[in-house]
Amino acid sequence: MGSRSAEGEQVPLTDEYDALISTTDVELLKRAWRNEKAAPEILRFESDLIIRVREQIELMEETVEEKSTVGTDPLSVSLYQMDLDRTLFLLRSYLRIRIQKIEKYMFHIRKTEELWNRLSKDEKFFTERCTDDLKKHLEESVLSTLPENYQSYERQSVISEEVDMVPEPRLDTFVLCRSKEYLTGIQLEDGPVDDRSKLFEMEPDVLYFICYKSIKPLVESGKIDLL
Amino acid sequence: MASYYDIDDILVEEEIVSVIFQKAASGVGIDPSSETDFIEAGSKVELPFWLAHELQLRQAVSVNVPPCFNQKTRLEIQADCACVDLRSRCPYFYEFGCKIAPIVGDRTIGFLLLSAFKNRYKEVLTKAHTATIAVGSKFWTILTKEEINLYETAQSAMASFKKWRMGGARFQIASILGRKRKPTE
Amino acid sequence: MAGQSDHELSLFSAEELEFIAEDEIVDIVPNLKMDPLCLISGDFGPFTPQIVTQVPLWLAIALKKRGKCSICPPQWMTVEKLTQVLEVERDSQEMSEHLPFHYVEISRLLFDHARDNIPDAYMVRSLIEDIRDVRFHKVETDLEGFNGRTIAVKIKNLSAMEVNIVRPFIGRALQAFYKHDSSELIPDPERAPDRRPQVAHNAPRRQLRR
Amino acid sequence: MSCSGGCHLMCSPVKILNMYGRKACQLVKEFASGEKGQLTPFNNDLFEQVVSECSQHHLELQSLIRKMQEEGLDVQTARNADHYGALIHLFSIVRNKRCLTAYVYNRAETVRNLLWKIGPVLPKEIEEKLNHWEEEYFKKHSAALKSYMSKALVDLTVDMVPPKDPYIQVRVLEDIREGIVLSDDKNPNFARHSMHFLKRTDAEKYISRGLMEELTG
Repeated sequence: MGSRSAEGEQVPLTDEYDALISTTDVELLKRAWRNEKAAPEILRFESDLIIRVREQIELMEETVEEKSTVGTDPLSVSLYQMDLDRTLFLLRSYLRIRIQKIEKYMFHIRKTEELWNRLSKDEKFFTERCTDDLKKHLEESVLSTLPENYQSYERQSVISEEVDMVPEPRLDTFVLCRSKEYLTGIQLEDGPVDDRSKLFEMEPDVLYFICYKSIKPLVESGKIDLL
Repeated sequence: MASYYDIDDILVEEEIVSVIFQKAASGVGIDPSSETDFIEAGSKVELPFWLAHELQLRQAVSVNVPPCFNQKTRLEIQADCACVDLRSRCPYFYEFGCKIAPIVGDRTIGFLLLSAFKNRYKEVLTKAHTATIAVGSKFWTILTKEEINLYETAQSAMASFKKWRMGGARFQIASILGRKRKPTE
Repeated sequence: MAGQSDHELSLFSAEELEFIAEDEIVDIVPNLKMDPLCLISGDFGPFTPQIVTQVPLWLAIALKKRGKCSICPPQWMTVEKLTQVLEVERDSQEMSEHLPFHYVEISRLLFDHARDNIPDAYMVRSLIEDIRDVRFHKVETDLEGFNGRTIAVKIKNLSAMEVNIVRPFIGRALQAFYKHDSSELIPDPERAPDRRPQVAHNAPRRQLRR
Repeated sequence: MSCSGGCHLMCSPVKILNMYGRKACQLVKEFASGEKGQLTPFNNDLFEQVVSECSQHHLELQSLIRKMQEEGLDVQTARNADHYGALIHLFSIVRNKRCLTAYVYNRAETVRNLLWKIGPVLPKEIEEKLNHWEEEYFKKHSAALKSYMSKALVDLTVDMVPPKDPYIQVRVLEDIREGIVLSDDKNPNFARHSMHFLKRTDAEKYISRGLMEELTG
């Protein structure tokens, strides 16, 4: 899908470097959170980032603990606490959205290698348990009461040639997105015929409503942010 | 089928269509008034879309264009699109149209859906953002399911913005408990 | 639409947008002395009475609530500036680019917590509401202009809250347009066949055998 | 594909074959008519009727096939009236299955969401709307989520709304005697109408269960 290029719009290296060092992990987490929230499918788990954020949270928890016992002024303790709370919220919300997506599309995620590989170890374990539980629930409440050829939770009947009962996220959902740089040559191959042949351009910092599947690779590569 | 469990998708397929049986079928219970359980080839039969569709795929029936997409309805839609009562014609007008078009092989249905939607959604939008429509209003009675969804989507986004602007408690009782659990005074 | 994606999962609440806006940086004038704060979100301070310093909005509000600073309203939040913006908004069909992306959230936060730091607060507030109304009308007019053949819609200069209000509607409407496009409904014979492989005659066989 | 035999149209009366799948559709409609996120009691009666309809279709399907076999036909290739009759029964079972599973599946989704909205302990008026299997499922799913959270070392059932101040003021709406767990190990007396400053994340659960309300301003 979508050949991506940003030729001719080279950002000077120094700016990029500046941007890199001035971006805190919380900013990165906020970005991951927004992308995850806006994307219809589950995205790659940001494992390194989450490890770093957890370390910072732990460190801050210790700092708050320490400061409140040594009698630092309550004002700054509560400011540290608020900063901690904000980061914790982002972490919780990020993990929660992922868990809720897993709940919604567990069978699909479980059987799709590409998606399965995006999960963290804990999420994989959760997904396995969830699918077993829901499968069992469906079997006990309905499937076992049906005639023999219709008892699968994946296929409507034994004549189904493929898995045809598993709900999937709709990748033709329209999402709101923004690019940091000038992007050209985005191919809208799934669009209506009139648009399909056209290459689409995105101006930096302008918002677009666009069909998720047209920009999926650009979201995955971090060129486009969802919001 | 990605939408296998989708409630609306299931209900769309319950729409009745009229078909002509190209093959005979035996051992099936037709309407109670009928004394036979045999459908002869050439019979005109009304059945739900889900069944018509499967039989059509196996060349057992041919499907007629449903009345909600016939010439008469089209003319009415062209004449005064925004006021046509689509709901009584088919509450799932658009979704049903999408499903029936490939079956009856009629490309013009797509254009009909598109132009109907284009003309009607403006009305929905304006109404959703300006006024609350009274429950009994005529406006409600002519909208299809999707149009009502669209209206409610726009309304609830606006309502939650207004609620935020007013301020107040950020934490609230779960809506599923909402009505029941009032403190017993 | 049947099979429409679940909206609850992919929506931002107004409170979440406010949360994002609380990271915007503002100037404050502290009236206390306090060591620098080394926070996860960055280092701020030191805080010295009467010396302007820059902090995120949430921090400014926390200090303000406890009477420890006054907040300098952003430059765009003056009667003069906003009067100009309102004129521009009224004169043009386009959205002006003079207001920050989070102007709705920022102004509400400042009115709630730092009203006494905003000169002519009443005027400023009503100007902002007028601007918001004018802009929202334009958004609606724009939305009415969708023609159904769009796969991407460019949104210029719409603020975070404004776009969030219309997002569910636009998303749904665009998806409907996309679906109803006739070319999608009936595949061209020349193009790839229907992706649903229906083996009309083979399918029932296995079943009927038993 | 348009109708070729126009003359048939004229002479044959319209027949109706819409009873199949009717009850199953009622079941789905019942779910659809409920408010989103709310549960109605599991309609066991209707559910069982649809299940037995499936068995009935299956019997009729098998008897049609037997008939074909008795007539010495090759069931695989024969395309007689019995074949098409059998097909109709088959699709009816498949349709009924879709409605039955959709009813259970969508209810299961609502049941899972209870966990996010009111936590692992269900009030009686909700619990009595679940059937036996749903109660079991709710317990198992709660356990799965709990196990994930304890491994991930983070409680995902709090902070549903972005944080402001660490403490909020609440009023107790109903006497709370048991199971009070606060993060600071204090053990206040939550008598009805009493007011407290609580840690936001502690208060959140009580508020969503309707036991406290947040006071503002």
